[in-house]
Amino acid sequence: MSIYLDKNSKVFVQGITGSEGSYHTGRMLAYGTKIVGGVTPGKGGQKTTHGLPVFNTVKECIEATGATHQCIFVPPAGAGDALLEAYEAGVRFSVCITEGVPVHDMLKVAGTTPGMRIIGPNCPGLVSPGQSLVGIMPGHVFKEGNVGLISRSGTLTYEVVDGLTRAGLGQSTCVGIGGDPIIGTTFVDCLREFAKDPQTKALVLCGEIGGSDEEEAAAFIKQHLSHMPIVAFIGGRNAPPGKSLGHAGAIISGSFGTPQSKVSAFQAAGVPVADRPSQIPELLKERMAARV
Amino acid sequence: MSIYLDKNSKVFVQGITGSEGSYHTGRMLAYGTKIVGGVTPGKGGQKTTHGLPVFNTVKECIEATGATHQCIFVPPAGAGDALLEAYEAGVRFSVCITEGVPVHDMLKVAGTTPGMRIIGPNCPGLVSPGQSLVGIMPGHVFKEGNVGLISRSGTLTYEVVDGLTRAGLGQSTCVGIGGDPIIGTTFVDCLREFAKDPQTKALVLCGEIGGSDEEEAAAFIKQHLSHMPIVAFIGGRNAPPGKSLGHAGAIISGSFGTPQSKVSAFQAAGVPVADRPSQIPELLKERMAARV
Amino acid sequence: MNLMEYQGKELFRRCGIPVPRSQHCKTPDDVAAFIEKNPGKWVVKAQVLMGGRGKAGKIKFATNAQEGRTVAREIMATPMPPNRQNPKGEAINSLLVEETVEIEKEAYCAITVDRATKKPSVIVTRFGGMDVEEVHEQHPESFKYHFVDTAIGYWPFVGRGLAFGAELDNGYRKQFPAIVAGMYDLFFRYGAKLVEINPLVLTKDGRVVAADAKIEIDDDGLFRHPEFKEWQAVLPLDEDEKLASEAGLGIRNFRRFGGTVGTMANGAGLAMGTMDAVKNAGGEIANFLDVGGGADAQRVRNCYELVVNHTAAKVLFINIFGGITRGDEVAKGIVTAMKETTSRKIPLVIRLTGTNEVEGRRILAEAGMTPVETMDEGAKRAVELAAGA
Amino acid sequence: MNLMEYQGKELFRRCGIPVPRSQHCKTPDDVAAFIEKNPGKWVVKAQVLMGGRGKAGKIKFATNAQEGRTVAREIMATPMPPNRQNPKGEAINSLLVEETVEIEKEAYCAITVDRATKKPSVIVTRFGGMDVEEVHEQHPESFKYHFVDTAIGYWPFVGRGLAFGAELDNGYRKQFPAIVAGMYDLFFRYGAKLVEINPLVLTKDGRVVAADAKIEIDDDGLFRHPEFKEWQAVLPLDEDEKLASEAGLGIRNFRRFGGTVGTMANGAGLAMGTMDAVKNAGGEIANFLDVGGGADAQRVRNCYELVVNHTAAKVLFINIFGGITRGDEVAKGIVTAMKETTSRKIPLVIRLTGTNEVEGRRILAEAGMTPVETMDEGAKRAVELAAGA
Repeated sequence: MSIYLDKNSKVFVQGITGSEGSYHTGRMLAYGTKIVGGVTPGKGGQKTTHGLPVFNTVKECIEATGATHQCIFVPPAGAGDALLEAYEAGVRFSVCITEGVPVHDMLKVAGTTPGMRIIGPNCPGLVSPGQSLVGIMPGHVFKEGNVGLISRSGTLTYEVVDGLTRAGLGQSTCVGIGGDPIIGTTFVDCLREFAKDPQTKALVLCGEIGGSDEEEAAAFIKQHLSHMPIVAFIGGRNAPPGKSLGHAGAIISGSFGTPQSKVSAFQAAGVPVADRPSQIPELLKERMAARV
Repeated sequence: MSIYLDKNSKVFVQGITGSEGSYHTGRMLAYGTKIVGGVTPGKGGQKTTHGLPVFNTVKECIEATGATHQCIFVPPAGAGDALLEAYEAGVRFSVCITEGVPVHDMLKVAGTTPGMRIIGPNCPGLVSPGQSLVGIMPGHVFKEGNVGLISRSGTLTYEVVDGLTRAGLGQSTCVGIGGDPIIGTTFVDCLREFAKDPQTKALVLCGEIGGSDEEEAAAFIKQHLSHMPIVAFIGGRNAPPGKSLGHAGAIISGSFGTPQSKVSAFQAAGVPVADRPSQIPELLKERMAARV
Repeated sequence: MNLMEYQGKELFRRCGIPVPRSQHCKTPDDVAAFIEKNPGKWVVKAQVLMGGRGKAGKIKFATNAQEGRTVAREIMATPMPPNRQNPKGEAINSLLVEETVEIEKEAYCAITVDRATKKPSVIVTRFGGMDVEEVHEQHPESFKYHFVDTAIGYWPFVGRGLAFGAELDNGYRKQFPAIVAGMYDLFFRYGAKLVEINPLVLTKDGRVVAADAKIEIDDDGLFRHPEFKEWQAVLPLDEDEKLASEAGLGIRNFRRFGGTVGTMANGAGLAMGTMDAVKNAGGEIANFLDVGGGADAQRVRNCYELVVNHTAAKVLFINIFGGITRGDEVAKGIVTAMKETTSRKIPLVIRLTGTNEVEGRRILAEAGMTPVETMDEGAKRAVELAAGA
Repeated sequence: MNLMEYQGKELFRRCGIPVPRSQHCKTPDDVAAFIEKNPGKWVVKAQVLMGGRGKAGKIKFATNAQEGRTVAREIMATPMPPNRQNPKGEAINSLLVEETVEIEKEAYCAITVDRATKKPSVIVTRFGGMDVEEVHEQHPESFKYHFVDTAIGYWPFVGRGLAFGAELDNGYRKQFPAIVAGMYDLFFRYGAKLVEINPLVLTKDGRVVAADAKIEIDDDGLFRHPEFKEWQAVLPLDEDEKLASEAGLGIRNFRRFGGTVGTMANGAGLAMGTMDAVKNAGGEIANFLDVGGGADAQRVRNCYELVVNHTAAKVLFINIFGGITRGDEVAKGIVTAMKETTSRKIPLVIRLTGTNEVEGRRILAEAGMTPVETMDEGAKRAVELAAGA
């Protein structure tokens, strides 16, 4: 097993004839992902360079192909529209790669798509190694195994996975949830799934400064996953202080999202926090050994 | 039993200190309705002339009183707001008496309050005779019994009920659903409830020209309620042709809502259509006798 | 409240819906002066609420100032021809002078309120430029609908899906979603019950423009739009609407039918039922009149005088079943109105029941009026009186 | 994009949020001329993005033209005092001359994006007119929140409930829901991430007005608002933002720290991780630099020159883990950039892996560059080179 995605998941690509969409469709196919078609309005009836059917609308696409999983490569102005088109057509799993989606589009989408699992936006997608890859991650760094991974960062995720794989720690599913202010899937959402997945025996969480997702994840772990070996990492502990996002936001979240508050939260949940990505494999092995 | 409303339903009134709200609260109390309080922003902490507590917000009101049923007497501009305030506070049954609510407010309300039963707007409310009356209906014309009644009209409903009562036909619940373009509860919604109500042994439907609610009700009856004695009446068969509501609306509904299309639909469902309100009791008695 | 074409197109402009360049003119001289300054091919269109302008010869072309003045005079010379709802036709008080567009294709698009789904409905067909009822008879399968989820609102995929589904010419595709977005914006921003573009023209040079505009604003939402007051003032009312308005009633609360039995009731449903009862009793109806909720003396007097002075009624059947309306107040209203009115007297048949009926009947009795018991009885009595009078 | 007070208040006006009468002025003479024509009690406020204007003496009062000119000169004479983020302070290029209001009460109201609930959050406290962080420390219980369901949108009951909940003075109650409606309208219409009024003043004559305006617009939504271009042009960028912008990067993609190890990586997460690695290896970071997704030769060259010419870097650690970024393209970019740049040369430490890494490494090898294997190794080498250089 794995979460969200397995070898039978039928995937379609929105924006399949664009340069990024087309390129990454090829790479996903090469990985073994079951891509069954794509959508580009106005190019319905054509075939992609990979020989996949192109449709004008999501509705036509899923009716013809039976696809259930969507991957979005459309420009920022169209990403919210693509998500809602898919939602109204009945799609309930969507990965939005697009960077720069207006936050208000995501506010609207998040508030009006109950029951839809959205990964991202501004994320690298997810991989269930050996089964399926949806997104833009470099497939060759992954290896099938028992470690689940959740990460807010894109490129840093690859770094961490690379380290796990080199250390012989394969993965069940790796989810890049994205770093935008409003994302469809949080740490806790993923933790709930991993908690139900028999393949997953250990977890790695890659957080970042800002927001309070890590604190919430730590609280969830403390309550529901204290039996599982888990290691965390917080990126950006030497990051520049950005321009203030406004006092109001910080006050609301009840947290200024400092690295320290996140580290403390994880430690309080019994989760060690690695100082650098390269420490993660050994820390995880220690935890796994301790439980056996 | 009865539908929607019984002697235990705890009711609060929004706009309770306004002249209409206050007057009809008194009449409802006199009927025996369990009114437990009301809302008028800015008058929280006061008591009404009937000695009921007044609150600033719906949330405070239902927390303090345990009320579950709402009755709205606020001006048209505030009716949508009152419905949504109640919805967010957790109220799931609301009767909106207000006439002249902008149709766009109701479009928004109808689309965003899943699970809430709204009667109206622009309706006289409902009565479960002998138990509870919510709205502006004249209580003395009703009598407890086994006939369920659904009506799009206000004053015409009283006419029909008066006739039933004089003929010895008491009622289980009488619902005035209102005649606005967008209403919370349709004939079919009520039929579904009556179908489940053991007290209700017969039904009267008072329709009007326009729209296609009656046609849908007839189709529902044909499929689910063919065992029940039912009589219909269509008001306005000599009504003036109003200014056109636009071709588009008529085309969509698939029906111009003529009296004839409604009469035919009911007849096709085996439901006799009375020529005038005064015929309803005898027609209903005939149907009831035929089934026994 | 229905808007005229030039008003509708003004709202289109505000909402980003492309329309041909145009000028609203009140006189033939204005038309001539405008064309003088703006040479080109222009179309001059009567600004009226009634349909069928083309067939009535109220849309004409002009290529120079003199021609513009001539066609404008021709158009304004006679009112729109009468129909059942407008037995006197409709006077033409202004014109829209509009750039002519080279038509490649004509489509139809509307947004309206769908009662059954309780949602705004977007309707498209590739057959535009003709009467939509005709299209519906000839090409019913050409209509495509989308019921918009008001929680989600309008997003471009809706327009895109409709353009594909209705098989609009490919030239429409890119501009269509934004045009529907503008229509939806207008629909909500101004509280419209109908926003209709017929035809939505694809021009030979690849633009998509709204060549006509039909908009109905929800009267109940007008209080949020004081900016419409000015337009409201210039909109033509038919005779019945004018009379209703002068009597302080809603413009839809009164309508005449030419018979001899006047009616007056509280609530549209009962008012219609009262007419049905008169018909059933063999009488000819003089009018429909819904006196509304709070029927005080002034209101009752106005309604009485409206019927007496403006219909052929020989008797007035007043039918009140009190709910929100209180019987005692109506009774007081009737008594005072009959005392104060300076119009001629016709016999009243009064039926008064419902809320506070006992007190109401007492007040009437003290004034020497005896109400009847039921609606049917009242209708019968009224018909007899009308026949005997 | 943060707006200045006068810009924010212009949006307030468009959205129906009451603000005091005011005039935006660019010179002391403009101030004097305006007060000359409009006698009264005026307050003159520096228009800057930095906070703390009052404490810095950049808000002054004037009751006649001469006084207006004098205080305007005083305010504009020196920039805002520097702080950590703005080490040079901020120049004062314009002023807002505003009607003084008689303050009865001051409250605080804001709408912002709440990450946890994924909803717009309306925040109110009855303690306005002071630093909101201070209020949060002293009166944390005074804050009341409402998370708006975006499907339902803002309705007056939200504002009403907050006014009662936050125990705003009774004078606020009637006007408050409409003011929050205006803020919510602004929030969505212009794609704001923050709309803040502090203080929201209840005046002695019973009006409620926004005495200040703080608005942050979502940069990702700016493409929908070409009308902001003009304002964007006059907004001050700090030095780092200016440099990033000139190099064709997003204004948040570059920041300097004064150390000797330059960094450049693809993706903010990896860029932060790269800095962490340098720190862990005992080095001092020269800069943060996220090269972004598509790193072509021109982009790489710009980034290289940005680090070489504007930081104290003695070495540049380039750390690329390809995903959407393709290793071969970055490699080509690095080779071409180093060939073409006219700036001085500093040693590069390159780590290149991920998508198309084999091809990328080949390209680097052909140009005589040998990439390191891991991030830690690269950081170590870079720190050594910086120390040895």
